[in-house]
Amino acid sequence: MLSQQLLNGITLGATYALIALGYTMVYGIIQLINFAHGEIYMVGAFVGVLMVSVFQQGLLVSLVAAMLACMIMGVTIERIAYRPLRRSTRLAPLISAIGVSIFLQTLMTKIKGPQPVAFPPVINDALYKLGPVEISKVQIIILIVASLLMAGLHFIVKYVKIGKAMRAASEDYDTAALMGINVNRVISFTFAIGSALAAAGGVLVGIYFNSVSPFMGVLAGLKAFCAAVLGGIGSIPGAMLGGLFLGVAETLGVAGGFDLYKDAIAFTLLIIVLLFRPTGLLGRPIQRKV
Amino acid sequence: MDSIFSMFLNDYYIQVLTMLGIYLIGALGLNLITGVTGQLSFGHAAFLSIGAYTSAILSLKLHTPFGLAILAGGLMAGLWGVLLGYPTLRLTGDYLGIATLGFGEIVRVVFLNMTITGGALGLAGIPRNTTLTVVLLVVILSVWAMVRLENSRFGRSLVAIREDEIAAEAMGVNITTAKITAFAIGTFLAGISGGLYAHLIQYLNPSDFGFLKSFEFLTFIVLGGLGSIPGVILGTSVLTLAPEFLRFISDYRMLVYGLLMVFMMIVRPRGLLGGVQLRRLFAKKNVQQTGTSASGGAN
Amino acid sequence: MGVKYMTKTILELDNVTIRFGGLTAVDSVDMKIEEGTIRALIGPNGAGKSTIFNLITGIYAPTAGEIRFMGNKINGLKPHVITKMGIARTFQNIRLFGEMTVLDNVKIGMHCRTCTGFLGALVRSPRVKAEERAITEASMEALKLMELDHKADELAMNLPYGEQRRLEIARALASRPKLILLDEPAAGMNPQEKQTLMSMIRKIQAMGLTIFLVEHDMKFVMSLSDRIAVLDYGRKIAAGSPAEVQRNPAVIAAYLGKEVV
Amino acid sequence: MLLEVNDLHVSYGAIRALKGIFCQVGEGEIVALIGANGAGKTTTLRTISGLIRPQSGTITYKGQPITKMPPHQIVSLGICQVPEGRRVFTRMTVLENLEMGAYTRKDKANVKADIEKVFQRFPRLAERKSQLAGTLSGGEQQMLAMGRALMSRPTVLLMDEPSMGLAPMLVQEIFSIIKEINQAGTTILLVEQNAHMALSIANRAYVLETGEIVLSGPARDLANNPEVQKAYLGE
Amino acid sequence: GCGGGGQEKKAAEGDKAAAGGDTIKIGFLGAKTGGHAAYGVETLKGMKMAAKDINDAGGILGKKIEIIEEDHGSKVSEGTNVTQKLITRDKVVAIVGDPTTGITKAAAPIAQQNKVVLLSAGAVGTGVVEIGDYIFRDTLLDAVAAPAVTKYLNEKLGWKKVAVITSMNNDYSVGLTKLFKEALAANKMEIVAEQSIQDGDQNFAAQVTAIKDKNPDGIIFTGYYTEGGLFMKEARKQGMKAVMVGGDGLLSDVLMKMGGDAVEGSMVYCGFAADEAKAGEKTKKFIEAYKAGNNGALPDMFSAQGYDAVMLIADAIKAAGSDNPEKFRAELAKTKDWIGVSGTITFRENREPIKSPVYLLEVKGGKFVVKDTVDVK
Ligand SMILES: Nc1ncnc2c1ncn2[C@@H]1O[C@H](COP(=O)(O)OP(=O)(O)OP(=O)(O)O)[C@@H](O)[C@H]1O
Ligand SMILES: Nc1ncnc2c1ncn2[C@@H]1O[C@H](COP(=O)(O)OP(=O)(O)OP(=O)(O)O)[C@@H](O)[C@H]1O
Ligand SMILES: [Mg+2]
Ligand SMILES: [Mg+2]
Repeated sequence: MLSQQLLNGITLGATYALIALGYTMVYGIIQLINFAHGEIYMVGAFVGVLMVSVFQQGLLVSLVAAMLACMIMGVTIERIAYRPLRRSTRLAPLISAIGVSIFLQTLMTKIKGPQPVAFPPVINDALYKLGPVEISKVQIIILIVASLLMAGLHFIVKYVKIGKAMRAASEDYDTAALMGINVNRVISFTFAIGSALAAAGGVLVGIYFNSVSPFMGVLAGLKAFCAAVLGGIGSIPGAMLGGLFLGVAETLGVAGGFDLYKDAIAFTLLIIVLLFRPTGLLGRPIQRKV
Repeated sequence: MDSIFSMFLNDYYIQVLTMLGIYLIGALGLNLITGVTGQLSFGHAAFLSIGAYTSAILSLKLHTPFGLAILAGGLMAGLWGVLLGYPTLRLTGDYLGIATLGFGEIVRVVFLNMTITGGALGLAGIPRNTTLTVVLLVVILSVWAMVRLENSRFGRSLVAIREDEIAAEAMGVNITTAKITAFAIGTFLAGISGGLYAHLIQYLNPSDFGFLKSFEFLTFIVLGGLGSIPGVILGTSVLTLAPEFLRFISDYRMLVYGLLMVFMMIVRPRGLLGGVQLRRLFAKKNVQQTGTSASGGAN
Repeated sequence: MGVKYMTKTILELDNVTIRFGGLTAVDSVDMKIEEGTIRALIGPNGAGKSTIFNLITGIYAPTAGEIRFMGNKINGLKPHVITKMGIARTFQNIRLFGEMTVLDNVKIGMHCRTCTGFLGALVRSPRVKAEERAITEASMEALKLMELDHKADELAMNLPYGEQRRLEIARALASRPKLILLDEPAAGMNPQEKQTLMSMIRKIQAMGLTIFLVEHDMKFVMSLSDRIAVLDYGRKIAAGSPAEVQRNPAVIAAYLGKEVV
Repeated sequence: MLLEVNDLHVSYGAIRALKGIFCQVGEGEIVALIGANGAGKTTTLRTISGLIRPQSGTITYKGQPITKMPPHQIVSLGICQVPEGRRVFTRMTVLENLEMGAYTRKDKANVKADIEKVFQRFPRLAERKSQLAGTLSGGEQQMLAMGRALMSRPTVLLMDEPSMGLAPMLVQEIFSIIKEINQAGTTILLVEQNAHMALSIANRAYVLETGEIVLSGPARDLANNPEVQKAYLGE
Repeated sequence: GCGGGGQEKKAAEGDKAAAGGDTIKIGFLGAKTGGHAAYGVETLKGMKMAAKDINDAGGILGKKIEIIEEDHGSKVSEGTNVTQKLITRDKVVAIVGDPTTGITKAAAPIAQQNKVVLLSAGAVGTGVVEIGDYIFRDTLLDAVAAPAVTKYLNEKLGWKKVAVITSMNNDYSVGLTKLFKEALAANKMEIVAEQSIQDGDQNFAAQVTAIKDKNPDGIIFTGYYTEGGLFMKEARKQGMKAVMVGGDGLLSDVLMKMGGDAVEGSMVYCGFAADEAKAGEKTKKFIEAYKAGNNGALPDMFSAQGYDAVMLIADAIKAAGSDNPEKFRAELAKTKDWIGVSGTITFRENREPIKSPVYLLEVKGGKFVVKDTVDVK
């Protein structure tokens, strides 16, 4: 059932891609490995649960609410924990991000308890037959929402001025400012978008796996980071491709009977890809001009 | 020696200090790779685990003497450091980071599935040979070695690579050899650290050496001050002791710990002792020394 | 020094070409540099001068042609090997080891002339100590030559621009090269500093080194060089003594704009 | 006065780079700032652009204080800078770099025309339109930095060593461009090592030494000042 | 040689504490943060409830119980630090924890060396009590549960022929299958079909086809919930009627999510389930108290076993008339048919617990409900 596995892989990959997109955007601009990104995704999932269970909202409202809440959170985190470190060594904000991550994870454990919470039913899941494959409603929704969000993002970055400003700021804050770019705003904007995407990913994954926990962000963040690097740092189509690649590789690895080595397979592939394309799948090769 | 320690310190402090020492050895190794040479490694825990399992298995299965087992663990980790380093060190920056991270996860999964390592059940019953005295000796030896390296022709070439690879190469530094040597030494220390860990905790489980552990080591050296040996010592101490000192706030411990990391980083963006090198602490003295010896030579 | 009169070729470019995608940055360039001379390479911006330096030092490999240093083919070799053979350089965009001291920067230059590995560093035998002392002394000497010895303990990144340029030269000298390539050494310096630099370069020549130099300051180039080659769009359009080149109409049209006095 | 700098003090940590700078730039003027390496010329320009926060002192533009304004707002007032060391966006193409220069402009049609104008001025750039700026030669990057600044149609243009690394013919070209845009109404504050050229086109000039203004006056007078000749003109 | 002196000193300190203190300190070793926090937090809740109950009733030996709680953040190294701290600084007489096998194995040698009782309220892996005579646990072991459940299937449900499904790449499944096979043989039940799967498989058509014709009375499935759910789905699709039985590897809502209607009637055993209807007096009280303190949430296995752990220790202290671990350890080891909230506990000679009853849960209307409890002797 290769096509079925492929579909499962793509669905998984689409959620990786959503998280990876936020990762790669932030990463592309301030070269920060935003360790707290996974935690934002986790919080997004919890906001989704809250909206559905306490406020009795439907999927769309919950999704938007989670995205908004995480936008605010992402921007705030950047203000407090990363902005003061913008001009220090690259690894400094990484450590601060790890601190934020520990903080958020512990805070969530305090608030919601450490147990996983089931995602309350928002859609009645049905299975559809599509030729040789079965696709569930959740899968369809994930694929649609993810594609829409990615298309929207692509549009912003490619055709809207702020997209170009992002690239300029990613190279040189000062010179970008000398072009009249409000660098702080660009960075806040990036965090807002990135966090919103992560929140969307959180809600969708929560629905897909029917489980939300304070610790769900750790591995997801890691996978997203890998997907972002695999695709090529800062490359938005790269993050999508990287996410899909990782999702499919994992699923097919399992399908091929290498279940125990699932993670190892994904990472081995990743290393092999990097050895052949040292700047990721869609990363521009480094130019050695001196 | 250990009995002298236990006269002044209770077992809890001894345990905590021993653990600190073990982490310090690993952190010094990572500092050489990442802090001094500038090569990002997110897979340091893997080398700890290689050292830990190697030495533990030698102790358990072959009853290898303690010192020998530890050394073998270090060498095995160093060997894998070279094997990994050879193909991946041509990657730069985060791409190298990811490759090492991937390696770390692969190692973990492999240990999880090997029979000799006990798989997911872990490896128990390792003799408790690691004492504070042993660890202290190794720490002193490592610090001494690192200070010597830092102030040598070899150490300088590593820093040069960190600062500007192209210029270093143009000045005649064989960057591949230098990087691999740094990797070998750094991972060797990780292996030693892992071996001591195994013989202290007496139980090994692959899940204890995941990527979070690797990032923990990175935190030690960045917060202390990349490339600074006093910084590594301070950073590792603060971060391993803080969770213990913070026990009095009980339930808010990890919340505070997380905030503390953010706060310390914001206050000292280059790390607690960023840019401080042992040699520079004594810089004045040194300059005078070279001055006198130079003039002595001229006479 | 008698060296000047021996017309031995130290560096030879034979039909060297490099392409980047569709762009031919250096196009079939031939050149011969005699030992002990000062040779300048001039030409409009983007003519391929820095690229030629990158080719000689092994940062790029030529698409075609051959580069020989003291009779040995060097294209295809790694940069550090080429440095060890005796070619050192400075960079147009300064590339110092910013967080290292001035002295340590120069010591790195000595890297290829010394041999202590990490084991030696640990053991620190008398031989190693002697070597380290020799490194320090030689490095201080190079700094003195470039008049930077009083800044030995400062971090390289804290130096003003002009001093950074001189430090690059000191660092290159420390590798005991036979040939030194200087890429716009006078850029960003004021006239007085340029004067000082000129005399320093003459001193270096007097030590028996060959100097190959790219520079846009014509006064600097004309008064310093023995011979000049002119590049335009990757091709050598002229070569000769400063006087000849200055009068060459092609050079005036492509580069000088008007005759320089 | 269009731009006024009053008693400006700037430090980098312990290093005091500016120790009370006073200078003025009148509308339509070309003002040159000359001085040795490390005198503080770049620091002055960066402080005016808002990239560095001064310890004390004020900067006013058209009488309005801009000392505490963020750089992008200062740019939108019409004060633009050609930064030292080129600082092109290396991972963007030549064309994209020029577009970034016009970031604050809304008139798309005119932007296109201005890009063409830059290409006419620097044909070399036109040839390398879609090359990544990072792979340009040093001089080509300098041209690009210059072209990029022109794209913003500034009221005041701050230029930090625009002739560095340029071939002699282009140096002349650059100075004639500076004159030309000045005549078209742009006020210019020029920092140059090439004091000779700078003084020849400037109306007025200031001489900076270790963070202080030591001399100022009409450019011609300074060019004839023996001290200046000895120190900065190499005569 | 050096270590010996330290140990003697410790024992002396322990005595002093035991004699002098006016509270009896019991340490909690577990995670309140990090990946294992779910287990630790619940264990601690149970422990605190037990301490409260004891203290409200006047304490033991005239002393109050005090729970010293420490968090190790789910890290092994911190786990050993915590163990040392509890023993050396807090001078606890016993430690309850860790809920996971891994950290228990790292902590147990320290407790053993210092002669402090360590009772894990969650570790189920092998090689725990073997560490030494101060090490105990009060969990339901598969070695106890599998035979009991098999017997129940045979006697109460009349199963004679079963199919056994094992996930070959899962240690737990392979081990459990072995236990079930022994029990099946002991009950003279017939294995009519045996099939293997892999964790992560999603397509079980072949395996189901292979067992369908053998018409088993039921399916013994030793793997995890995901595969279990999918497997049953395939079984129903092919028209099989037999229900599935398995261990607590199947115990997750994901089972229903994956299996839907196909897992209705499936049975899962576990060490404790909050079932007010069938619970004994003590358990009922515990559930009530827990609900009152936790907004109506039901206690899980960890809180019940944490509660029992403290109670077991308290009773041993009472029986020994001393809170010196060297003395009450022996009493603890003698525990027999002790009634706790999670069931009846007997320690075998090797201190491995025999717990009764085994809770047999059944999927009904998409939820786990207690079907029956199976007593173990
Ligand atoms: N890696 C590369 N990729 C593409 N083009 C390149 C690359 N390196 C150099 N070039 C092009 O090759 C030409 C020669 O560049 P080079 O740096 O050698 O010029 P130069 O003569 O040193 O000029 P300048 O005096 O301005 O420094 C330039 O047009 C440049 O754009
Ligand atoms: N980022 C910095 N950190 C510390 N000191 C600095 C920094 N930038 C400049 N300085 C110091 O401030 C002083 C003024 O520097 P500035 O760059 O303004 O000089 P300049 O006149 O532009 O010189 P140049 O002609 O070399 O460009 C110098 O002493 C310099 O070393
Ligand atoms: Mg050049
Ligand atoms: Mg300057």
